[in-house]
Amino acid sequence: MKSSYIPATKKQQEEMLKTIGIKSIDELFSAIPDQLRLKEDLNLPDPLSEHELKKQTQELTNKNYDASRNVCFLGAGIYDHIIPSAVSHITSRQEFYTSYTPYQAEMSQGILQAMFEFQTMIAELTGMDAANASLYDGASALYEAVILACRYNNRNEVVVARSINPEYRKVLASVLRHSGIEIKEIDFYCEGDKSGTVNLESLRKALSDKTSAVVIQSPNFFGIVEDLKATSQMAKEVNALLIAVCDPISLGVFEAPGNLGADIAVGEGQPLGNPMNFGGPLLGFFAVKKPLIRRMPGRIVGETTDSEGKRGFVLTLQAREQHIRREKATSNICTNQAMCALTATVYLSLMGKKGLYEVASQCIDKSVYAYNSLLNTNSVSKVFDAPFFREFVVKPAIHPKKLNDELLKDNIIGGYDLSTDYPELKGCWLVAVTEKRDRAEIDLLADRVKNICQGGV
Amino acid sequence: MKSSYIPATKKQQEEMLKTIGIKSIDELFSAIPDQLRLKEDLNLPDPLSEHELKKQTQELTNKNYDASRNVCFLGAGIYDHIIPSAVSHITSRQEFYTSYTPYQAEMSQGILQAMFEFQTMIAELTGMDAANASLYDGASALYEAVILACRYNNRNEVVVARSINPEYRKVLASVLRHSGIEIKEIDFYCEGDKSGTVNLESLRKALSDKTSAVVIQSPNFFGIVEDLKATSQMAKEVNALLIAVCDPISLGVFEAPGNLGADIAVGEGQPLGNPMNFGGPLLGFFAVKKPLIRRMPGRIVGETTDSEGKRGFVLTLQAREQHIRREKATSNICTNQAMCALTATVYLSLMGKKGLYEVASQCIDKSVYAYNSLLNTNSVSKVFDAPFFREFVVKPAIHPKKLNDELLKDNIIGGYDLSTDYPELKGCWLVAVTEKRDRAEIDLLADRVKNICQGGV
Amino acid sequence: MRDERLIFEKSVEGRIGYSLPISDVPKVNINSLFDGNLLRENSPEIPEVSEVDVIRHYTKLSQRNFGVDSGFYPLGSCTMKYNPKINEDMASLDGFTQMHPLQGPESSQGCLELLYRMDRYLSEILGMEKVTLQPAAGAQGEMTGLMIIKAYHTSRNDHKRVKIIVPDSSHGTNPASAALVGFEVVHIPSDERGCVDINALKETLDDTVAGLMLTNPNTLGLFEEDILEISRMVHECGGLLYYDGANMNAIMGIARPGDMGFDIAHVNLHKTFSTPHGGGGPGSGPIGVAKELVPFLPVPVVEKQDDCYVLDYDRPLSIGKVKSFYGNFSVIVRAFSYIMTMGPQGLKEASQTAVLNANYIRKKLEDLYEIPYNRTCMHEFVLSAVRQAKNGATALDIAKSLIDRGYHPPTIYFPLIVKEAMMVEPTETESPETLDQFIEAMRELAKLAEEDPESLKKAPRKAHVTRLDEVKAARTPVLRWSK
Amino acid sequence: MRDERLIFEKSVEGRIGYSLPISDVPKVNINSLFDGNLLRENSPEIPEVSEVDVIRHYTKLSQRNFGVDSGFYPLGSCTMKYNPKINEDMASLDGFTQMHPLQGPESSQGCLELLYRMDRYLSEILGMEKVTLQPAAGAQGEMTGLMIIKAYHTSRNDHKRVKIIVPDSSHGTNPASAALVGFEVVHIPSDERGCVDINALKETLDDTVAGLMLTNPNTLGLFEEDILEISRMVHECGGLLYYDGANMNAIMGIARPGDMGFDIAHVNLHKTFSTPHGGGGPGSGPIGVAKELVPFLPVPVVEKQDDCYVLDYDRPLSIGKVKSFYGNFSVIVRAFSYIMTMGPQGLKEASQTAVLNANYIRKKLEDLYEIPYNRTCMHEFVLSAVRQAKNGATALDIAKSLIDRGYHPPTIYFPLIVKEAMMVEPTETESPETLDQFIEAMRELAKLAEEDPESLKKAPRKAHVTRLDEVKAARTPVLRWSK
Ligand SMILES: Cc1ncc(COP(=O)(O)O)c(C=O)c1O
Ligand SMILES: Cc1ncc(COP(=O)(O)O)c(C=O)c1O
Repeated sequence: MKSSYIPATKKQQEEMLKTIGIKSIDELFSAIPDQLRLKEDLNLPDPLSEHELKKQTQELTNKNYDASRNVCFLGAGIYDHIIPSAVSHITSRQEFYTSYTPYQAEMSQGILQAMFEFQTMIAELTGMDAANASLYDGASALYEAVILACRYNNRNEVVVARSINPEYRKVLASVLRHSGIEIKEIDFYCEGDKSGTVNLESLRKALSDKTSAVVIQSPNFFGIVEDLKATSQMAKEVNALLIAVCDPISLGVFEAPGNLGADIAVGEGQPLGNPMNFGGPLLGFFAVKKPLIRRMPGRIVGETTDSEGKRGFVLTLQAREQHIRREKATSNICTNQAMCALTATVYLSLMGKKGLYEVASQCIDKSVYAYNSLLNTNSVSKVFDAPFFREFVVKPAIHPKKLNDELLKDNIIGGYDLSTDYPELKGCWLVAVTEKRDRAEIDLLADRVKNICQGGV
Repeated sequence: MKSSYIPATKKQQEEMLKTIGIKSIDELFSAIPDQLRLKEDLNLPDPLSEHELKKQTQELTNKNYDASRNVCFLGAGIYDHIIPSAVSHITSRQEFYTSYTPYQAEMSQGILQAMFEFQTMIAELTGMDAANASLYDGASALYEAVILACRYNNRNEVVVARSINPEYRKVLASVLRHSGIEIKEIDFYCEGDKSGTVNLESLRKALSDKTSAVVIQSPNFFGIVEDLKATSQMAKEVNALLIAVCDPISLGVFEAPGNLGADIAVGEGQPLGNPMNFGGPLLGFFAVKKPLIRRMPGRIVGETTDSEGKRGFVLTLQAREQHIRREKATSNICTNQAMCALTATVYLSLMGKKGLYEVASQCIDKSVYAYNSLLNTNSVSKVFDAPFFREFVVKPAIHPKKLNDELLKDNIIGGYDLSTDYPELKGCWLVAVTEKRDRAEIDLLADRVKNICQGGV
Repeated sequence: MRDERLIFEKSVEGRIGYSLPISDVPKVNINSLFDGNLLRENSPEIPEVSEVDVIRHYTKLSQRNFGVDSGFYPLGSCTMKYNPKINEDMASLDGFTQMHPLQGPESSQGCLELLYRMDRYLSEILGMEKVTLQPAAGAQGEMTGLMIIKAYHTSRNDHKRVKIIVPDSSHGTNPASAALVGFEVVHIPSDERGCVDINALKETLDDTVAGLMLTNPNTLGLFEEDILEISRMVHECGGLLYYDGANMNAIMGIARPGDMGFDIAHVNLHKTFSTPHGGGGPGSGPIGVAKELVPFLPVPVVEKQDDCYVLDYDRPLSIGKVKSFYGNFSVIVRAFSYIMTMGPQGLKEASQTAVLNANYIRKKLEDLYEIPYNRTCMHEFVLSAVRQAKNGATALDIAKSLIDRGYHPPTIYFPLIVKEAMMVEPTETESPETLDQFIEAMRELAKLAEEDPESLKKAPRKAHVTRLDEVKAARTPVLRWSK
Repeated sequence: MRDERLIFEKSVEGRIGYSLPISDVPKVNINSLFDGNLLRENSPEIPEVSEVDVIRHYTKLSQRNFGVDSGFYPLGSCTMKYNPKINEDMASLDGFTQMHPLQGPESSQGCLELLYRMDRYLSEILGMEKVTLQPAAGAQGEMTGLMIIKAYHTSRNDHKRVKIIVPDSSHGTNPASAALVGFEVVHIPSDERGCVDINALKETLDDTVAGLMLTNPNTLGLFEEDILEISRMVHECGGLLYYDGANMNAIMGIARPGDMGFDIAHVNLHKTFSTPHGGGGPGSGPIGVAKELVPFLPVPVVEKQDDCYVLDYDRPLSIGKVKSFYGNFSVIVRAFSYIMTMGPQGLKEASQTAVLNANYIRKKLEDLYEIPYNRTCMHEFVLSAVRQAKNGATALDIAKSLIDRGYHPPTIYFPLIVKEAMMVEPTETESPETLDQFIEAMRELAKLAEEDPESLKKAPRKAHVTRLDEVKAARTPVLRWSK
């Protein structure tokens, strides 16, 4: 059957061929050496109709345990927050999602203004002077930040807390492998009231006049809020930049990194209204202090005026970008994550100042409640002492992997098994509790954990 | 908590009160006698947040057996057809669904043009000269048609085939009860090669110069195609009008009632891309031959020009309507089913001439296959002989109600139990098979019917 | 932007926009199965276009339309409030949309529970005993209510009651519905305060009166202060009171038709309960009735038996059915979501704010426009452009000029008892800033109407078309495209 | 229409637009739990608006944007084809959107199966051994491919290969990606036919060359006829060939990069496979590699073991990770749906039609515009407005004038080797009627450029803004709103 996506009819195509002056479509491909021309159809499944596709795809989704039918306590960088219904009613507007990079500003004022608003919100949240219009994800935002730092101060060592998201550390390591930039990792306190936070003594020792930047995450991967101020002071002492990896929801209650000495703030914007989507697309955000503005990677929208003096928005500072500067560009990024940024913008508009604070504080209330409930079962033990945001580490009596397998039977998606990334945290379990969870769900978790650990079912 | 749908803040409301010159909102209600003022809150559940509503509503839907998770062989006037994905992407456009009746034509050209297109499509399908922009459902379209006919020729008897949808007959009966219009019902042949069609001898006998209109449905409630031509000739002989109740999908293959002598064509437009929605909203369509145009009920869109001569569309012939003519209006309808009409318009545009034919012919192929498969099980027996469209009557070895209960356990929604409406068809089962069903589903049905009827499970 | 052809004018022979499974059952020869006369001779002129064509065409049409999401829509009597998005999501769940109405109660408990609960909630809000959700819109609710009135009197062998009284300010559907049910319609005038003229009513009342239809607040946006007196009078003479609920948005949680003495009341879910109006519909017009009228409700009635919901058809006094199945279910789902998210205080706050907003605009326009019944109004008020019309700019011209300023105009020329009427209903979902901007626009237009009335006559200029010729459309009707 | 304020400028203190459950757990005293220094001193200036405000604001913004659904969007190199709606529906299923990436394979078999099948399908389409879906866009695919090239040479202890060759017609991401991975970039010129200058290439090739990046058809829309010779040369000197798949829409089912000799190829799902571009993204840039490069692919790799899908992290030669998790999953779902509904013939038909459409426009414009390399093109072609520019109307002016006529302009000033370049890519989803209308507009503009070039300089006039001052924006950057 003819595809309903290709409007030209056979008859029309005949006429077009006539206009071009050839006899068959095949002639159009005569520049392709015959030996390269496929003689047979690609080996792909026969086409499905919409209805068949729907049925088959539903069969695929039925093999998944998703968070609409299961209660999710998994976080580790991607969070199951409440997403207001209005968000997708905006992002599904065709004029937005079927457009592309606003190269032609006059017919793209919608997305340009929205990106300008996004940049403003990110700058506000992080306390920075400017933000770009998105990068691929938190991990790529981080490598861009490190590259910026090293080019900026012409140094080639970065000091990275091991308490940042291991996924980011892995990406950083592979992308920088051949760049000549060296990564020094800093451990975290394992005991005491600062346990779970970056080891400041080790950090101080690692710093030198070769240090381009210090990378620290707060709340860190264990959910613990770091002392950015102390870190930034140490960085300043060796004239290194501070790169803060931050969580946008937490910035509803915690001080902005920009006010604590960070030079670059990056992070993952998924929690701002973007579904988890099995990990993609995500939303890298990137904000800097003034001196670094012209070195930012990615698209940036700026305000200007039209020929009649009316306010308007355009892509700006393009001289940084690859399509102009080629190998000297600040980054190679072209296609970015604009729709995810739009999502975040709409989400934040809906939540407002007050709603964002409410989400953040409910995350605290509910994670504290879950932490205490779990400890009360006597089936898990304490690991760290410092206060946390939305996420915490405990050590269950049985191995996290086994525990998660059992919990799944009760439609609970358990926490993250820290064994994989932190040998020193073998058997530890990272549990996330967002505002979306209610008491009954948390109580059920505690109850099931208790039963499973105590050998009951 | 304050509702996120009410923007005015407390402070703003204070200022507004000041402007009005009063102290409290309560004062605005002083015209309401004190004894009528509620002293307590309404006894309704406390408000839910979006997330809670979603959870609770999902719990409700989980108690339903819907046709996305069950295979539907139920029809009887409402059909489970394939709905192209693009349909809802259009009907969910806010500019359409948050608008209302296009009283102000200049800012409503979108819906007006779409309704003009709808009218054209209905007129094309039915072979009539004009159609209106929708009525509530097939049943209300029918009572409007009967009322029109009686007012038109000043007679007060209508002759109605019993083989029309019983739901329509019931509505017709109750609405006309006090109108002075008398309904004469005509039976159908129970035997022979015309079995299942209207009894033409009875029909002829019922006709007289009091007969305002003959009402016949084709395909009728049993899925059987009636001989409209013969009926219309009889009606003409006594100068009565012919009102044809028709199915829009079937008109892809069957002759248009307008070409067979019908004066009014009405029917249910749900099969044109509208979900079943537990029976509502539906889409009544209404089309007439020229002499009746100014007597039509409901909204009608007409073409005109603007002050610069450009084509445009307006609501027209409003002198028929209640807001102008009050008790002398052709109908009381005001709010109609515009979105369902838009849905049908988009559906038909997507299907096109060829797609509509394909749907209709697949309905025939698949219902014939199902009919034969069921008969082959020897667990059901033949009831009628005439060829059918999409739907047929058989008599299973066990009672339809019992059979349906068993089928549901295999996630099959069985056919309609005709016992309720037709004592003479006790134990008969009306089975619908649309283009959405595939061979495997039909085979499963036959297999299960066989097993259940033969006492197996 | 330039393209305004009809979808038919974009058709190209052989082009397709559908995607259907290839049939996997044997092909039937239709020509041999059916008599040739039954089969279609010429295909209907359904356009042949691609999915791309369809999406672009109707996307473009949507852009030529104005909804509440586009801006302020103070169309009086229609309650064009904001339609919360979560309600749309709930109504589009497969577990609702893919339900067949004849499945039987066993497999549709979720739907039935929702209908049952809506009956309970609406009964509470209206102060009625029981609600039927069957009517598809307000007008069908009226028809249903009037059928119940008829059935009630008939059941008492009271056959002389052939009249329904409606005020001259009433909506056209009231008399039209009464006529449809076979009643004689008697109009009574309004008094100088814009309310039912009690003396006129008294004179009309006798034993031929089946009932009175009233909307309260009435179409002038005024609360009928004598409502208790009115209902006493009507009841005393043996008639029933029907409440046209189009204006319920003024009084949710504040007063109830049942308490006022009404025996039957409809409510427009598409107005008061925030379900979208969809370019004209669908709506939903449930009616509630007082205890003695419950036996007459249409069948089926949803009942709760233990923990199960059932459909009760066995109701000998029932008027029967007025519509297929159980009403506009998916509209009811939206209204259900609305009630659930608003709660009792939320509904009350909605009405309070709607009334506040209307009075605010009224106050800010009373110096420039004539307001015939200028006192505290409820959720809407009617101003008159007589002053402006004298100078050459009618209510219609002002309306068309509002279009150029980005507003949907108010309802004009209704109610019929006010000359050059403009009926303004802001609803509670509009912000004070929006109200101020609208007020500003109306004040500007009043000024322009004085200084340059001609300029208003040329409006709209910024819409997709300039002023359309309605007379031409009606005189030589072109109601469909032809090849 | 008039309102173009920023959302911040609509903020009103105390107004809310959210709906959250009331917490049902004990409230924690944040101030006593956390050190005061850690807590926020001033709230961020997130706007305080209602749901109504948000919906209206962004609905209005959407109306000021132009997408493929709005009309023709021949933005060369970007393949702005129609995005089928069913793909959006599939991507928005809860069973996909609500999946957490770290759940583990047991509970995500549906996702993993889809990823695995996409690997297989794309491998077949590209003629490669295996595909990773991790890269988030074409540029990240390039980076990944270049990392693999580096890893490959390093694994062979071949450390002197520091150069990547790119043609001067290449896209900016090619050299930028090479630089990011630490390569030295060598540009080679195009020959008079617009193809790689074989002699120049020969001169550049030596044992310091790590690889060559090429897009084929190239950015002029021309197929590199000598591709087999080129790949032989590069391979002979020990380099690898990287295929920039941005232009795959020309050759699906017709020829395959793997067969041409490419060792690595990316494909832009957001171009060739019809996933929406979303105002700039997200995209997805999977890369396929030849057999000997499979060990270097990023981790994890999705493998099938019996009937189960697993994530293989145990790959010692892997370059590691380039992005969190497994790629832009929901974009991949859309591309999967596209492949499943198109099938092998459909994909081929898409490419054939895309090429036919481009040649049709080229033919119809060649008399009025200079076409530097005017021969049969593939899915796009580049014309030059030099003739018009001489008269005062540049490619930019023509582009802005197209806006007034309802078209998105072609890509302009790229590739850099063509002066006043306009790169036209119609794609297969445009009808011949649309092409004809666009051709008409372009011809009209050529005429206007001759007769009245000044009028083009004033364009656009019908957009929401007139021509915007980009210089001002860059000179004094205002990158955020401030109170
Ligand atoms: C006062 C009044 N009564 C009745 C109706 C009729 O309601 P519906 O349009 O839902 O049939 C309306 C609707 O416009 C109205 O405003
Ligand atoms: C030829 C070419 N190569 C590479 C790219 C980069 O792809 P992406 O934008 O997906 O990163 C593009 C995109 O515009 C392109 O056109």
